[in-house]
Formats: sequence, C-alpha cells, structure tokens
Amino acid sequence: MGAIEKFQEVLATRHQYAQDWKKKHNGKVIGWLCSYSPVEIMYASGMLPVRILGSHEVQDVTDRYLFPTVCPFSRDALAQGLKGRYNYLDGITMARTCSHVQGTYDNWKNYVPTPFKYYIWQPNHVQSPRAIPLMVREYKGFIAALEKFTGKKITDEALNKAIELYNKNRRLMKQVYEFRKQEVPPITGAECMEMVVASQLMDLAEHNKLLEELLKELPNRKLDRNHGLRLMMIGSEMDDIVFVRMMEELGCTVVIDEHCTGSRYFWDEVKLEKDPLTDIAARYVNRWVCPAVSAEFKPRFDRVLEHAKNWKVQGALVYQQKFCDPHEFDIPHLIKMFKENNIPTLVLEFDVTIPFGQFRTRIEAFLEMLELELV
Amino acid sequence: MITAGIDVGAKMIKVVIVKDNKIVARSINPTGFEPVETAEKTLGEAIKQAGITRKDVNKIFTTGAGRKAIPFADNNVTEVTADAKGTSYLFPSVRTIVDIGAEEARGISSDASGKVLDFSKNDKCAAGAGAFVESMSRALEVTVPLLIEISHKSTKEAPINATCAVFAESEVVSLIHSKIEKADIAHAVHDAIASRVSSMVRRIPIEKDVALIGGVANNTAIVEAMKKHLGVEIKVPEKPEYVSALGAALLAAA
Amino acid sequence: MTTGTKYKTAPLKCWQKGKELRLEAYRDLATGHEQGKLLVLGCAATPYGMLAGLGDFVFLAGEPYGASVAADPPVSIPAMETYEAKGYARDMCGYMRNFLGTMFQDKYYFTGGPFPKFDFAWSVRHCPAGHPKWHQIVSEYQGIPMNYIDDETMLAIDGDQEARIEYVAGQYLDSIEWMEKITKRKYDDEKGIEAMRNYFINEALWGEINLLNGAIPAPIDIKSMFALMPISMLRRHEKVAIEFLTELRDELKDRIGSNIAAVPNERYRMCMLTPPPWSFLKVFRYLENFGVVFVGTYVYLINSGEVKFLYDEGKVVPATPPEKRPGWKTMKNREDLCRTVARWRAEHPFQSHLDTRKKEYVIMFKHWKANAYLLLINRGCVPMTTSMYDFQRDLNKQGIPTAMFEGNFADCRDIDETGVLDRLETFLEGQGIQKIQEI
Amino acid sequence: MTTEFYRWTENSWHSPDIDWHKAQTVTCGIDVGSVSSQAVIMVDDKIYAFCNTRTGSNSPDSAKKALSISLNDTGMKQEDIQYIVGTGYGRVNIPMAGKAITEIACHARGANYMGGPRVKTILDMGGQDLKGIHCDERGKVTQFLMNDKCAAGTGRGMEVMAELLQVPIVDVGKMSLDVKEEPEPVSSTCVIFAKSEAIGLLRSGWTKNQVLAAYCSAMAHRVVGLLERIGIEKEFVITGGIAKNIGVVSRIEKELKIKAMPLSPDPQIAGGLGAALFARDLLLKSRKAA
Ligand SMILES: Nc1ncnc2c1ncn2[C@@H]1O[C@H](COP(=O)(O)OP(=O)(O)O)[C@@H](O)[C@H]1O
Ligand SMILES: Nc1ncnc2c1ncn2[C@@H]1O[C@H](COP(=O)(O)OP(=O)(O)O)[C@@H](O)[C@H]1O
Ligand code: SF4
Ligand code: SF4
Ligand code: SF4
Repeated sequence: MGAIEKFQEVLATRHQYAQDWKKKHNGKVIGWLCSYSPVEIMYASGMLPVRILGSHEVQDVTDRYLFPTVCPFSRDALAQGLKGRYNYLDGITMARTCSHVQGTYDNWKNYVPTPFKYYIWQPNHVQSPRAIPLMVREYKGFIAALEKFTGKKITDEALNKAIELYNKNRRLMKQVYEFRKQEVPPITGAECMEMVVASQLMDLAEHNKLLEELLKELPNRKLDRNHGLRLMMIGSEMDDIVFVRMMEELGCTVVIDEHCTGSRYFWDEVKLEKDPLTDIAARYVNRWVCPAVSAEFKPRFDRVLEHAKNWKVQGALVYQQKFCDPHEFDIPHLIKMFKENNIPTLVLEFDVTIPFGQFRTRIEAFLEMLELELV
Repeated sequence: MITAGIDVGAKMIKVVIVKDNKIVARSINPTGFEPVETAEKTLGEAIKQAGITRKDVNKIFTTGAGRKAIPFADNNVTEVTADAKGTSYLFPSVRTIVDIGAEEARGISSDASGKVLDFSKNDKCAAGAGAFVESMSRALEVTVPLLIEISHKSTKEAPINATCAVFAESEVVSLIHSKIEKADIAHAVHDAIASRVSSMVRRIPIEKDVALIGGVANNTAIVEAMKKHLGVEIKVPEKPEYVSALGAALLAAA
Repeated sequence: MTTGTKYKTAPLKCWQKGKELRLEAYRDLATGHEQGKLLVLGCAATPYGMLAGLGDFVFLAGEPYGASVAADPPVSIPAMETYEAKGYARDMCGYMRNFLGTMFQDKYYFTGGPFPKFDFAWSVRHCPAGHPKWHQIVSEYQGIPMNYIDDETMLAIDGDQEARIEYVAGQYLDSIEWMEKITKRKYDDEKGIEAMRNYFINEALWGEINLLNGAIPAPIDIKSMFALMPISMLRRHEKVAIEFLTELRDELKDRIGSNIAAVPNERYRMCMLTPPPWSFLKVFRYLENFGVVFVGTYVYLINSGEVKFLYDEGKVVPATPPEKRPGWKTMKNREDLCRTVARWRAEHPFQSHLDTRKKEYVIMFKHWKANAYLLLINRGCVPMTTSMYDFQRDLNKQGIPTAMFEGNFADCRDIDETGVLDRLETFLEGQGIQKIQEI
Repeated sequence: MTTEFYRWTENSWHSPDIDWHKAQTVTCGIDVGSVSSQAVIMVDDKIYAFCNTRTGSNSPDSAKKALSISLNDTGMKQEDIQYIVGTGYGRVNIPMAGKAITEIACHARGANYMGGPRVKTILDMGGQDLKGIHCDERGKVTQFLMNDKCAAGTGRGMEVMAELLQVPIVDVGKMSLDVKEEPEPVSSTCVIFAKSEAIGLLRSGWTKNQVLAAYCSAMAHRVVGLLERIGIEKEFVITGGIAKNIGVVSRIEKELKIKAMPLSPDPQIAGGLGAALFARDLLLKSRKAA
C-alpha cells in the first residue's frame, strides 16, 4: 500500500486507528478542537492527539444543543461526540479562539463522557507583546493537568522530542507541497488534503515514515488525469475531501491551500530559540494567523498572496463554513486583494453536506470563465 | 353539553363535534380563500352528521392558523393547547406530541391532563412539513399515496442534502438522473422530513409515549421514518388530522 | 380567569430629567467632535472612563448606536442593504450591519449628516472575533488606528487566572502608551482614575436599580429602563450620571415603599437574558394586555451595570465599587488603574463562563421573583445564542418555564412579528394566562 | 385534475426564409433547465428554429422532446444537425450532445448574440437560480454571482404563487401592474412562508392583483440586492423565463433606474442559443483541425 492509500485508509477508519493505537501502546488518546491546540504538548504527555472532525452526514442530534447558526463544522464535530463515536477518547482540549467551536467544547464537556477536559486560554491578542509570557503560563497549567491525569511527568526532553517530530512533519509536508509547484503536479489537491488531515489523526512517527516514502515516490509519479487549471483554496475549516475530488474531476488541480485543515495548520515550525515551552508558546502566538484571533488583515493576506504567486495559481476558491463570522469579515477584503492582483475568485459557502449539483455548476462556470478560449 | 371545535388550518378546515365527552361528528374541507364560509359550511356538515341543529351547539372554539378569523366562534385556542388536549383524550399516556401539518410542524410536551409543558415549532424553513411531500410528489411525477407506497419498498439510502423544499425538488431530479430508483428517492424524501422534524422536536424533552398527529400522520412512510429518527415507538390515532379540532371542542366543553 | 389586584401607578418623577440627560448625551455624540473632543469608537463593555486621561472625549459604543438605527426601520433597511451591496454577509452581527451601513452611506444617525471620522477605535474583545473585526473594517475604511484589549472570560475554570490579570493589565498599560502616541497627547493619570471611579460607581448604581425590580409590584418596567439605559451606557464616567442614577434609585425605593407599580395589572412576571428586538419593542406593550410585566434582562446588568452574585447562598446583592472591596487597592497611579480595571473586568465580564452564567440566570430569576424567562434567539449574535438551547434545558430542569422565539434583533426584516406573538400567546396559554378582557 | 396555472405557454418557431440544405454549419444548443427546456437550431450564424417546453422528471427525455418540437415542420432531422451542445441543469444527461457547457457561459454568449457586443451585465432569472453575470464584448464571462441559500425570488417561487392565486403565470405580470395601491412587499423570504403571507393578505381583503404586486415587488427587490453585489452596467439585459414577467421586470428597472435592453427573438432561449453558438465554434474548430 502506498503512502497516499494509507492516508486514505486512516481517514476512512480513523476511530479504529485510534483505538488500535490505544491497545498497541497501552496509551491514551486526546481529542482537540481548534488548530491552536498545542499538539506538541499533548504528544509529549504520551497521548495520541487526534483532531475532532465531522463526518459530513446529515444529522439531527445537535439542534438541541447548538443553535442552527453555529457553523456546520462545529455542529458536525459535536454530533460525532453526541453519537458516541468518540467514546474511546480519554481527554479533550480546546484552545480559546472562535465562539462557534467553543460552543462545541462547552457542550461536549457537559454531554459527552470524556474523562479529561481542559480549556486552554489562548491569548487572542496575538500582536500584543504580553501574549507569549501568558501563553507560557497557560501551557504550564495544561502540562500540570496532563501530568496529573496521566501520572507521567512531561519533561523538557519529551517536549524537545515532540517538537522535533512535529517540525520534521511540517518540513516534510512542505516538501510535498513543493511538488505542487510543478507544471503538472504529481499529486492532487484531494490527496494533499488527505495527507494533512491524516497527520492530525495519526501517530506522527508513522506519518513521517509515510511522508518519506511519498517524497521518494513523487519525482516519478505520473497521474492519469487532466490537471487543468491551477487553483488555490482559501477559507475556514475544510475537510470535505469528496467535494475536492469532485471539483478536481471537473478539470482543475488545487495546487495550494490556505485553511485550517491545511497549510495554515502546519506551516510554521517551532523555532528553537529559548526553552522548549517558550518556543512552543511563541509558535502558537506567532503562527500563520486565523482570522478568529486576528484583527489585522495584513499579516494573513500577505502570506496568502505570497502562496498564490509562488504556486502560480490561476484562480482562487474562497470558501467559508456557513455562518463562520470570523472568515466572513475577511472575505470581501480577500476578494479585493485577489482582484487587485488579477486572480479571479469564486466564493462558496459550505454546510455539513453539500448540494452537489448547484456547486458543480458554479465550479464549472468558474473554470469556463478562466479558460482563455472556451472552444 | 354539545361543543364544536374548528381547526382553521393552512390547507384544511376540520370540525369535530363533541357531545358529553364523546365525538359525534367530524368533517373536513379545503380552507380556500374564504375561511369563514368554509368554516360555516364544514360546521354545517358536521351538525348534519351529528343529527342536531345549530342551536344545540352550546359553544364553539376555534384553533389553527386562521383561528382568529372566525367571527361566530365563542373563543379560540392555539394549536399547541388544542393538540395537547385532543391527544390526551385519545391517548392519556402520551407525553410527547408531534404534529405535522401542511406547512408547520410542532413538538409538544404535555402532562396527563393535557397541559402543555413545553413546545417547539419550525421557524425558519418550511422544509419539514406536508407541503414538502406534495412538492416532491410532483417532482417525481407520482401521486402522494403512490409515493408512500413505493417508499416502503426502498432498499437503499439516497441523500437529499438541500434543506429548501424548492431546491430539494431539483435534487430529486438529479437523483433521478443518477438512475436511483424512485422507491429509494421516495424513501429519502420521507427520511429528510423526518430528520428535520426530529431535529426540531428534540429541543423539547422526548418522553414516552410519543404520538404523531396532523394530516401528515396519515403518511405511513413518515411514521416509519419518525420512528427510526426518534428511536421510539409512535402512536398514531385514527384520523389524526382531526386532533386539533377535537382538542378545541373538548376545551370548549371545559 | 380572575383579573387579580390592580395596582396604583404613577409616572416617574425624575423622568423629565432623565430625558434631558439622554438628549444631552446624544447631542454630544452629534457635536462633541466639532467642539474639539476626541471621538473614539468602542463597544459597550469598553471601560471608556480611562479615555478621560487624554482630555475631553466622546465615546461611541457600536452596539447602542446599531440598536438606535435598528429601531428605526426606514433608516435601518436601506443602511443594511448598502452594507450587503458591499459584499458583506447578511448573517453577521445585526448591530454591526446597521453601523457599517450608515457609515458606508455617510449618514450619521444622530444628525442625519455626514458620518463622523473617529480619532481611533479602542475596545475590549468582549465578543470573540466580533468587535475587533468590526473595528478593523472601520479602521480600513476611515484610515484610523485601532487597538483592543483581549480580556474576556478571564476566569475560565482551567489555568492560571493571576497570569491573565497580568496579561490584561499589561495590555491596558500598553494601550495607554499607544493612545499617547497616536493622539500626541499626554495621558493624565489623575483624570483617568477619577473618571473610572465614576464609571465603577455608575455601574454599581445601575445594577442596584435593576435589582430593585425584585419588588412586587415592580416599580419600573423594562421599556422605561431601555429608555433610561443610554445614561448609564454613555455617561458612566460622569458625575451627573451618578447624581441622576442616585435620584432614580431613591425614587424607586420610595415607590416600593408605597406600592406604586409600573403596570397596573401585574399578574405574571417575566425576565430575559438578552437585549430585545429593537424594532419590535411593542411586543412588551402587547404582553401587558395579558398582565405580563417584564422585570429585567440579564444582559442589562452585565454590560451596563454591575451586581454581586453570592453563588453559594444563591443570592444577588448590589456591587461595591472595586476600590472599596476587601483586598483591593486605592488607585494612585497608572499601574494601579490598569490593574484595577483588569481585575474588575475579570470579575465582571460580558460573557462569563457557561456554568457560571447558568448559575447567575437562576439567581436573577429568583431575585426578580419572575414566573418565566423569555429567551430570544438572536440570529445575528453568535456568542449570545450559541448555547441558548442548553440554557433553556438547564432552566427547565430547575422548574423555570421558558418562552422562546428567534429572529434578528437588529434586523426588522428578520422578525416575524405575527409568528412571535403567536408563540408568546401559545406559551402564556400553556401557563394558564389569558388576555385580560376589558379592563 | 384542476388547471395547472403555473404552466406557461410552450412555444416554437422556425424561419420560413432560411434554406438549411445549403448551409455550411447546422448546430444546435439544448438547454435543459430545472423548469423549462429549450432547443435552438442555428443554420450558419442565424437562428433557424427554436422551441420552449417544460422540463419533465428526466432530462434525456426532456432534451429529446425539445429537439423534436423544434424540428417540427422543418424537414430537418436530428442526423442533419452537425454538432449539439447541452447546457442547463440537466446538461450532463443529454445523450445527443457532443459537449456540455454551463448555463452561465451560454447565457452570456446568447445574450451577447441577441443584444450585441454592448451587453455588459446579464441578469438571468430562471426556474431555480438567479444569476448576475458580467461579460466582455465577445460574450465571455468575466464574473458571475448566484443566489444559493433560498429559492425565494426564483421562477419556481413565482409558479407557487400563481398556483396559489389561480392565475395563469403568463398573466401575472400584467395583473400585478393593474393596481392603484399595493400592500407592503411580501416580507418573508421563504417561498413557502411567502405563500402563507399571501393567503393572509387575501384574507384581509387585498385583491389578487394587489397580492401579486406585493410579491413581484418583493422579488424585484431581492434581485436588485443580488445585482448590486456584482455591480450593474447600463448595458444590461434580462434573460430566462422571468424576463417575460413584465411585473417583475418593470419593477427591477424602476429600482435600478435603468431600462433593460430588449432581446429578440426570445430572452428565454439565451441559454440554448449560447449553446448552439458554442456548438458552431466547436464544429468549425474541428473542421479546421481535420
Ligand atoms: N392520507 C394522507 N396521506 C398522506 N398525507 C396526507 C394525508 N392526508 C393529509 N396529508 C397531508 O397532511 C397535510 C395537511 O395536514 P393538516 O394537519 O390538515 O394541515 P393544516 O392544519 O396545516 O391544514 C397535507 O400536506 C397533506 O399532504
Ligand atoms: N410566458 C411567461 N410569462 C411569465 N413568466 C414566465 C413565462 N414563461 C416562463 N416564465 C417564468 O420563468 C420561469 C422559468 O424560467 P426558465 O429560465 O425557463 O427556467 P430554467 O431555465 O431554470 O428551467 C418559470 O418558473 C416562470 O416563472
Ligand atoms: S478556523 Fe480558526 S478558530 Fe476555527 S478551528 Fe481553525 S484555527 Fe480554530
Ligand atoms: S472559525 Fe469559522 S469554521 Fe472555524 S469554528 Fe469558527 S465559525 Fe467554524
Ligand atoms: S430555503 Fe426554501 S424552504 Fe427554506 S426559507 Fe428558503 S424558500 Fe423557504
């Protein structure tokens, strides 16, 4: 089985994977809810960190808990908990960011039987010089709670190891992203998405091995498909791989992304400057910012544009989860920025499930618009 | 004591006459644009059926969306109150009532005496009600009874993702294109409604027994799907569309 | 149904004075900038008294401004449409849409004239994502500097609360330096401290006034309170507000002493958790026909008043101004000021944690001797509604009846008035409350 | 079975003057929309025949039907058509089509043909969608926007209303203009709830015409809202079935303070026409390559 198939398999059997891991390592699994959750610390505690994601099926269990204008991503995630699919979790954590996911966390805490729960008070004024010192102290609280729960000390050594592992993972994934710069990318957007989402579900030691294999394979990999136009995907959370696959079949390739389940999540490494804890804190304060915690367009937009240029995109798919207000604020401004740089955009709004017919028409029309000559 | 309850629904007007705590007549007509006349006519039919005269009727209560428009009524009560009363008369053990009408669905939690403890209604979208079934039957080009019949024969799940009744129609068309069996689509339609209604009903506590009333309770495919979604047995009265009118008549006698 | 007792009513004596003060506050908003005062944009939870250190200022809180526009549909609808035409989403904060709409139209609501250019925007981040994002758009559009303090939910259960107070105090200190830099004015610590002192006193007074509605019959109804709220909202840093609120409080006490009611047929007392639908305040008048009196709303107390909750005893009492609390210092310098504000914000957040809020809701309900909660689900406000169903369940579990309706409270297009009245009537019917026939 | 008021008149036309036997190219565009299907036959660069019919529950059949109606009395047979492009909602399911192109590109192209190179903004109001489209002087799309959340303000919405009021849909526009006073525009954005609102208006004594006026105003207002987001240029046209509803169109023009440029022969065939034009391009290109 190739690396990509393995990622796909983990995605399809994520709950089984986590439970098998538990058995094999006689270990514990901790779920996390927002990409600001410090995975390094969780890993250093000996637990397997897994991201809590939805299943994109119609469900009718969350309305009782979350008002319908809470973003579908948050509702879908809570539904999984309410349906008992995450009953194997030993713990759950969430970094203070967006009030929608916060709703998921609050309700999870009260209505899903997960033994260990910890809310990390992530400073939301990331531009303040006061943020990193606070982050360090908040992480100390988290570490103390984890130590108490697992009965195991989290040493600097363990933290350093986790940093090394995650940094390596980030580096390797970035190398895979480099291949997407090629004129005929040897890997599709959907496959890359599978890779990144799998990194949020798997033991990284294993994921890294797969990445190394993949990197060996990529130089000679040829895809039997029409790669079409080069697109970028930008927006809030996005793990609807079925959708991306449908889209790429219409004659385009997603060559780069900027979203919470993709590059925005993993791009920044922990810079080794001071002690491990301060370094991790600095990463989560200075990382590629999510609009949920930023009141400045510029830092994010500059990076988005740089990505768009480096990967030579021909059009951008700007999307949001329905009702995702942090991103909705940015969208008109993002569109303006793209327009000023002659990159056409298509805006889509995602729900737990997607009416494929309508979306398909929009994407096809967008692709037709991008083609220089239709016929 | 003889009392009448008139349910002035979005689609149908229903009348029930109760004599000494017993149902003696029922009648129904499409509401149309002249609800007062229709109500008068429907009441007349019921009176005839009961073998009494208009003067014998001691009191008339109305309920339903158009309840305030009937000048000859003595008083009016909301559908929620009427539903709870009517259901508790038919099934004293019921604590949760689901009423699905043409355009509105409701969940009601009540006690043994038929007093309302809590309720919820669909606010935003009409996607989870009888009108949805009707527009789907049109999209599939089959009658409602046939839609229900084939729905029971379904063997596969098919998704309907759009919440809007109008958009769902085109999803149905695209399901037909993807060569999905009509039976499976019919099933999906009912499933979609049941899912939306259950979602709304879940906002109130669901306690046993559960009853389904309103015109749509005649639809056996919906009843099946509701059972599956709520995970409980569901009682359906005979002539479920008359329960609100019955409740109004009983309240008039109180 | 019996009609019940009929209470004596009398107009409020201080009403006229209140009206004048309110008009004065609005006038200031309209002309203050021309008189050389700084014009600062913020949000309702911003401790704007601190701005006094920079000299005279006019502070515009976005929410009450948005509410004023929203209450006036002929102005509000075109404003929101202007906003939408710019490509912004319709499902965002209703207050913001009204605010930005009039900004894009260049129509200042209070004057009808051009929309003012702010000197800067400075707020707390009371609504995760919301406010600073809103100001970001203003800042971009008007080319003005903005800054904010991240100080919400500091008492979240897990973690190091003292560290957060330091973090927040530090941000306040930094922001004073920032203000000095962008306004090129020297910050006078004395003045800032003085104004914040008034601010705290006014918050406590307004809180106390809200608590007085625990009396039966209620001495003041919610619509009058909404009318007087701008004084406590806009002028918290001023001595005149202290004088007025003291007078109001004393008058309410007198009314309680002589059994004077706000609504003659008080039969059923209700309270709320959120602000009302601004374009549909007549819902309260309608409910008076059922003998329903509204005695208060939780958000009232939280964003423009302060009370003290005694969780263990299940009680609520008037708040003491921070400096008088055991273990707190008298403010002498800028550090004291910032630390006091930070500590105070920790205890008096706009959004406390879910579990804390649940406790407070019940305490308020009992204090107000209410019969039911009216829960408004505001489609235009995520933080206030995310967990409304959860609250509802929790309240019901404790035997508290709840009536609920949804809509957007700052968007009249998104309130189904007939539907709402229908729901409320259904609810009251279930509670055995019927319209009072011919009083 | 009662009368189906939502049924608009199906129509077809063919040119008595063109002799297709001598043509260089004979191409066809078939637009299977959610509500209606059109086939447009082009002989060289001229419209030769078209028809407009209701879409059934299955798109291959609808396409076949549209094609055969447009061929009626022309002597032309399907084999005589050299290239067919499918468009519209059912485009992927048109067996005789050589290629499928979205209705967005086709409407722009068709509007460009009928309105000339000056056309900059196209408002397509069809059965289920509202589309605002910008195009260049060749009819190539440069930007577009579609409604998504709600079906209110679409042709199907209008059909629901026509049926409710038992007014033939073709008369809706005219009747809605025949009023002295009209109620406030229907406020509900939901088609289904709008229906209840309309019933309420009728019951409180407003006439059918007035209720229609209220609904047309509401629809026009929503459409203008969408158009404003994409921007409107003076050179603007309306395509799709609602272009035939004078009640909605005149209210849109009034709100925008610009008149839509007239489109002939029929604004509803813009999609099919665009498809036929693309078919011609494709045919010529393949000949060149060969
Ligand atoms: N025998 C039946 N089978 C299926 N659906 C039915 C049947 N009878 C009534 N209905 C549905 O019930 C709805 C009418 O229900 P009713 O409770 O009378 O509504 P309302 O009170 O809103 O007028 C209609 O949408 C109709 O399709
Ligand atoms: N002659 C007409 N007069 C008024 N309205 C019409 C007429 N013909 C069609 N319509 C309206 O146009 C709608 C269909 O639009 P159309 O563009 O043909 O839809 P689509 O292409 O999406 O199937 C109908 O629902 C109806 O409301
Ligand atoms: S989009 Fe932002 S707030 Fe939401 S989960 Fe991702 S990082 Fe967190
Ligand atoms: S940032 Fe957006 S997508 Fe992410 S949790 Fe918040 S609302 Fe949902
Ligand atoms: S989506 Fe459809 S059912 Fe829902 S509000 Fe809109 S028109 Fe109504």
